Amino acid sequence: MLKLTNVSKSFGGLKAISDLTFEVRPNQFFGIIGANGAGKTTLLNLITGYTPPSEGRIEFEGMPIHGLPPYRVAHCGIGRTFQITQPFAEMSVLDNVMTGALFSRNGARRSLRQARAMCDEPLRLVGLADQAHQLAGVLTLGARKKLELARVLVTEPRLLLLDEVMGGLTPHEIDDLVETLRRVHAAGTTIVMIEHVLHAIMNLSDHVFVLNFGRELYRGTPDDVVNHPEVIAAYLGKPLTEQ
Amino acid sequence: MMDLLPQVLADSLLLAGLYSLMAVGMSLSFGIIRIVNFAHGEMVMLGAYGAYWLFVLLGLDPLVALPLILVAGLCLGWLLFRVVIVKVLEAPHLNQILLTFGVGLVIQNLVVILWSANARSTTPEYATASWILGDLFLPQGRVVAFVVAAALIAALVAWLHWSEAGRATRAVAENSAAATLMGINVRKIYALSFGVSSALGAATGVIVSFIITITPLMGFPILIKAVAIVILGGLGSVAGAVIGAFVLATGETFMSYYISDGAGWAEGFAFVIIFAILLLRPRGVFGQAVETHS
Amino acid sequence: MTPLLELKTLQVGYGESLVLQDLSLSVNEGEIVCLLGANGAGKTTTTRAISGLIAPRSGEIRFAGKDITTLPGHERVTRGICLSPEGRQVFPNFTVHENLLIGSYNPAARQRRVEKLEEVYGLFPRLAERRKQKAGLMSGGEQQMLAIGRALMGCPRLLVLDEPSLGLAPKIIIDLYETIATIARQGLSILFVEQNVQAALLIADRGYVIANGHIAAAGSSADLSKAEFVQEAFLGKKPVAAA
Amino acid sequence: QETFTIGAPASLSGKYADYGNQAKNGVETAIEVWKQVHGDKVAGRPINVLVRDTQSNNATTVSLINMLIETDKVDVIVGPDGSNVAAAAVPPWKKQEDRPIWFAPGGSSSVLEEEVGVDPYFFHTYAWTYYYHQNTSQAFKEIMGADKKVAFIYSDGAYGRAHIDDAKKYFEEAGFEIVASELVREGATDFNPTLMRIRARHPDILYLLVQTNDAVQLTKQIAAARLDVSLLVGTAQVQLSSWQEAVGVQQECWTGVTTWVSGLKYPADEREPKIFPSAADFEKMWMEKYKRTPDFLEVSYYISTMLAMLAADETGSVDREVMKDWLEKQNYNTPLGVSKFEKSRVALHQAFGTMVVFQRQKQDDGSFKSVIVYPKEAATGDLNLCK
Amino acid sequence: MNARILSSFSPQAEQGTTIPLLLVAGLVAAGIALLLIPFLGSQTLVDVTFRTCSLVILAASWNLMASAGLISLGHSAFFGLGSYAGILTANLLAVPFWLSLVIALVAGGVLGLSLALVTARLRGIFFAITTLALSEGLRIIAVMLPDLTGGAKGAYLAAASVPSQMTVNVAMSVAAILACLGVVLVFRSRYYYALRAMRANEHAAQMIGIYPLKYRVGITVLSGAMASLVGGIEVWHGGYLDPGIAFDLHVTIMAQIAPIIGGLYTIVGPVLGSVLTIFLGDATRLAFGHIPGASLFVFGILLVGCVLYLPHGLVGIFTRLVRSRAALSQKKEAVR
Ligand SMILES: Nc1ncnc2c1ncn2[C@@H]1O[C@H](COP(=O)(O)OP(=O)(O)OP(=O)(O)O)[C@@H](O)[C@H]1O
Ligand SMILES: Nc1ncnc2c1ncn2[C@@H]1O[C@H](COP(=O)(O)OP(=O)(O)OP(=O)(O)O)[C@@H](O)[C@H]1O
Ligand SMILES: CC(C)C[C@H](N)C(=O)O
Ligand SMILES: [Mg+2]
Ligand SMILES: [Mg+2]
Repeated sequence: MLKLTNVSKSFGGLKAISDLTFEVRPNQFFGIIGANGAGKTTLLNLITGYTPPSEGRIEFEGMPIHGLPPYRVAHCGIGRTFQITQPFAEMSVLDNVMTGALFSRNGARRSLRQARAMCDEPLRLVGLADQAHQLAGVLTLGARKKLELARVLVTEPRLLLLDEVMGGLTPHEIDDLVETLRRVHAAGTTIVMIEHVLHAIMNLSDHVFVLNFGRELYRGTPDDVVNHPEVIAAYLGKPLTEQ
Repeated sequence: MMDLLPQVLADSLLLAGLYSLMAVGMSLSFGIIRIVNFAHGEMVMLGAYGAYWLFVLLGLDPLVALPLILVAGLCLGWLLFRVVIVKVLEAPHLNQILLTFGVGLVIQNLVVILWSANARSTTPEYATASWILGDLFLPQGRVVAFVVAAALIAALVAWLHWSEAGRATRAVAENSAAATLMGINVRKIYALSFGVSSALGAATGVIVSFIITITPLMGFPILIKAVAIVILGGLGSVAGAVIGAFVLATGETFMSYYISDGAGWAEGFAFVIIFAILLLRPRGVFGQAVETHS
Repeated sequence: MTPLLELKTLQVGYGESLVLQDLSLSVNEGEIVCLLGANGAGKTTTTRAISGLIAPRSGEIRFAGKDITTLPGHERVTRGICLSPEGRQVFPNFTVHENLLIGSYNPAARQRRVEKLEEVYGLFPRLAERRKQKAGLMSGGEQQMLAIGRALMGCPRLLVLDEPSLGLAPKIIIDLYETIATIARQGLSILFVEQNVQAALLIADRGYVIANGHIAAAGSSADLSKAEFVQEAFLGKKPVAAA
Repeated sequence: QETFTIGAPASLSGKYADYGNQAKNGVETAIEVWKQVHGDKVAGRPINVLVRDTQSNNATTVSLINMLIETDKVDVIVGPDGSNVAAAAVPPWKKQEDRPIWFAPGGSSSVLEEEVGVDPYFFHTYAWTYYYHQNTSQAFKEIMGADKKVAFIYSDGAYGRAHIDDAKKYFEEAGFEIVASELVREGATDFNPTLMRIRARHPDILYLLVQTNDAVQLTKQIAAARLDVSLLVGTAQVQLSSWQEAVGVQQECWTGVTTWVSGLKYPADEREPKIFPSAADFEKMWMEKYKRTPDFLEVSYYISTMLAMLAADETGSVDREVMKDWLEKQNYNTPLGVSKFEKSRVALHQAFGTMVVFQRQKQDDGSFKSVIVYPKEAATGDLNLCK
Repeated sequence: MNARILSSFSPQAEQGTTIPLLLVAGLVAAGIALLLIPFLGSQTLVDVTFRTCSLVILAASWNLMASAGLISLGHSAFFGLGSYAGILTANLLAVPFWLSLVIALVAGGVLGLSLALVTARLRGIFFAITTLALSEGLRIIAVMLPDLTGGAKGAYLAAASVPSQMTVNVAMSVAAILACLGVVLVFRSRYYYALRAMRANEHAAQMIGIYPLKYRVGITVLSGAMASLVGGIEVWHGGYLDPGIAFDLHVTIMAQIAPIIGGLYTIVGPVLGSVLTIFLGDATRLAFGHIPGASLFVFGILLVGCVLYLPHGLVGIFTRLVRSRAALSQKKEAVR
């Protein structure tokens, strides 16, 4: 579904991503982990058109999407959240989500009323229904992360890219969110998730990709990954069982 | 007309000195407080009136009056900051612009009320004298202005780079929250830099008092020019402002010399450059990374 | 003995939201205290309140026996509270040396500037090597050293470190912790925020856990690392919620 | 009770505030003098003066004119000043069917004249641009001979643009050689390039067609540039006290042309000697009140206001037809000369177009004085060449 | 009810599809009044109405751009271009009144289009200063091409068939009504969501599929056309034009003041603000107009006061009032 071939990205002298090749298959739940500064966010930026790759090809459902501006990528059916949340601060939570509904792939054909009607479900799913009329600017970090998610869910993406949506949430909320994502996934959305909350990503992903200094370090099932010595050395520090 | 070239260059240089001082003050308050001060032109105007009254009433030469007016400008800027500007520090750019514009309007018309709208100027002897070096003709007033401008800018740069307070000021410009953590009183530095910026504006007024005509409305064209220069050089950079001033002065002077009716189009030159620079290098030639969201 | 720093029933918030609801803690002279808590729990907010970057809504902050609740931030530095903030916040266009100089801006520290410079350069030889380099061009780890060194330049009685290990290589983290222990042995008090809970509890004398805006747990490091609550929340031992 | 209402739109703030203030002084002094001489009433009605601020803004001027005419029902309009503002006042005034008599003591632009056309209710009490240049070209030809080279500097503002064509025309007709005609920008910071270009042409006469603000700066730059010219000439600014003060000793030798200058010898009117004293007495009165000699706008506003009041008072009517007929017939001796209205190039009613050429000359006590050099019958001295 | 009123006033309107009855009624009433005034009102009223309508359009136009995060410091560029388009086509091509207005409208739209395309990468203060440069640049062109524009000497409208003053007044009223309707439509459409999203964060807006340039072009074309139209009508009202008038910074400043003291980014803010601005301007002029400098001095003080003490404009006060009343009534319900 999403295919990266020999993708590289450098900022000046720094090679943030070097020569990555991987594929995400339809309806996969694809986890990405890696140390701080490993290049995970950069990778998402490459896919969604915020930064053009220095080299390589990115294809989505067989179509090349590298070089497309972000809004075109969004129209292709790819949605993402931002690690550093980017709410439309002066709009209410509901309006934030509605904006998502209006301008997504099918949004052009929706009336305001229809768009409005579409917002309830995602708001309920992420648990923001109570705060629908609050200004997004005053939300707590956790709530903003939820808003990020709701805003992208309403666009009904076929591929959903999540950048640390669980950061800032309480363990209890994380558990709820894990459930939500499981349901979104079950409903047919392919998900790529970057996360430091290990138990969540290990629990959800069927495939985990480990990034280190912009390169692939390892990939495999969650169980393989947590027990792989190089991953332990580069990312976990100590085996998960000892932690 | 090639034999004019040395004269053209001399004129450009002298004009650039004047423009630099116009722009540096404005650039300073933007660089440190992030406020585009639309009343900066009025500081220039007040400085010019200060020089005028000291000249007429006490017979003080503008150069003698300069230190007094620098201090007065500093105090006025400080006061203005403490009384009004401080209230919009966190407000959107737009409110700040409109506020400073309003302050400018008030000052302008206060001057009309107090001293009428009559045209004035100071007339020390050097204002109308000149030196002649071979073919080169150097108006003394402009040379004096250039020297004063250069000295003040050099002093500013030295202060910013080598004094403790200057270092603190630059620190505030780079990161005001971190500056607080160094034990720097950020509000005080803001007030100080607004004061210094105003003082530089007032000093500009002193040196233009014997060059251009003093009227209550003289500030606006100066402001526009300063904005153009500051954008050219990059918001908030002293070096950029100086370079912007040179580009603008040279361009205007060359146009006035070499193009028929060029003097009329010369001001247009500034705006053409603004367009070009913004399109090619949206942050100006020497721009620091300035936040572009307002 | 009265503690060096004492926070009493502190309430701190941003805009309409209240982050710290009722927080009390104390740090004694010569003590290393660590502050733990989930993302967004309010650790950074606590450090900001201590150093005066944000004003508490109610409650009291006492330092060296005096009430400093309403003292502006820059004056707290003069009293001896220095913070190495979250995200480092070095002055990017200043050289390393200038960054350190500005660290001793307050008059008391200025007098001991030469001596302090030597001390910091001794502590972080890397900074001495790079003293002419612009801080913005330093690597993340080097910037972190600089931020800590800069805070030390202020001759603090209480050094507050917000996630000092962020972005540092593991090897450097070990160095850093040794340094922190050394500093404390010289009589300085240290309050530090850390995500790396295990490491933190190794060097700290005591620890506090913030949750939901108050102190959820407190105690000696040994007690804390054994507490089930802490283990669940931070050490990844919680069995994934079977929902 | 019905009043006699004078609408006086004046630019009291904004860029023409200088002129507006003079306009206001002129009108107010006229009212004061009238009340001392003829009492509180005009044609049996109390006098009502509405001085309104145009803010030097055209849109405001349009509203003001509309309101003065329709709401305030003024009987005459005196003003406004400043060429753009005066120009902007024409269409709204012309649009009104029952427009009142309009005295225009300010604007000199022939654009304004052409737009007003042969309107019977328009009374121009100031010189049109071409009067300036007819006079100066004639004066210099008679005094110096026409075999001289002339250079013009004109501003890109309304003033310069309005003057330059007539200036060139009359000097060419008089036989002068025009060696340069340089455009400068209003409010420019440096006029040196222009002066250097002019220096290369070696003119004998340098003629400035700019507003006061630019004139101050230019005067000083010209002095510094040590141009080798025999005569420096300016238009409106030379007789303005603000220009004279601003340039100090550099006013030496500058020659100007104007309707009013200190030292004119017009006699007092026999019928209304208090209203229209001799030019000298008028000046004295002004000195007492304002501690300085009057500026030309003040004189023309004073006289225009007086004529308006006389028109109503003498006819006992505020009907514009009646007043117009009376105004067309009257002729007083005023401080600006005889007040008879005659046809100008286009417009029907023009008074005080007689201009004098004068020169600022240093006196023994170090002060400066305007010495009238042309026409001969008014002259109080000779034209000096500049060193 | 409260929520509905609130939504029509507050920047964070939510009930996108329902136009509150009150607002509709208010607008219709105001519209009818505006249309009747040129026929029935006293001269003063007619004049004030004309100027208010003119400012309403300018303010609404400026506010539209601002809503998309595009701060214009050169709105007089549009106004001036419209004025010249109007007077030049009338004088040179002898086009009639209505057609000249259409031409002014189109000219403004085209200038808006070019501005949007040229400044596609600029935001914030940089965009603002570009617009300032645009206006000053156009002024210089107008000054320096006297054969075409009349230059600084100015030009009079020499149209063969000058419409009656009443026609011009009605045209301005109609234009104001249309402009308000236009703004209401924009603010009730998907555009409104795109604009606010762009203003808040162009980056994030892209990720949910918003193509910023498209909406930027749309809004500058509309806004430019509106401001230009005002210039076009004003020329027929004033009958005289010169570059200083056409590209007067005053126009820009008034267009900013009105929305700011009325309420930025709202529908009614610019309207309320225009009424208040005109009122304050006239009041200070009448009260202090005979003292040189005084009227603008007082106006300046009022302006500073408004920025300091009404940071959210009149609408802000209103919203807060409604909010606190809503909160109060909620509390009461809770008690019950
Ligand atoms: N615009 C940029 N210019 C220069 N360097 C950049 C830029 N963006 C990212 N980098 C660098 O690229 C590297 C990868 O950054 P990235 O944000 O992708 O890391 P990450 O894996 O997402 O880390 P984290 O877990 O902290 O989010 C970092 O070293 C970062 O400093
Ligand atoms: N400037 C701000 N404005 C509004 N809310 C804020 C602001 N800064 C922080 N918050 C909110 O306050 C809460 C506590 O933030 P704080 O930064 O203190 O957390 P923390 O414990 O340091 O988290 P982390 O581990 O992520 O650093 C968060 O929910 C955050 O969203
Ligand atoms: C107001 C007057 C001095 C004349 C004005 N400058 C004009 O040309 O019309
Ligand atoms: Mg990341
Ligand atoms: Mg933190």
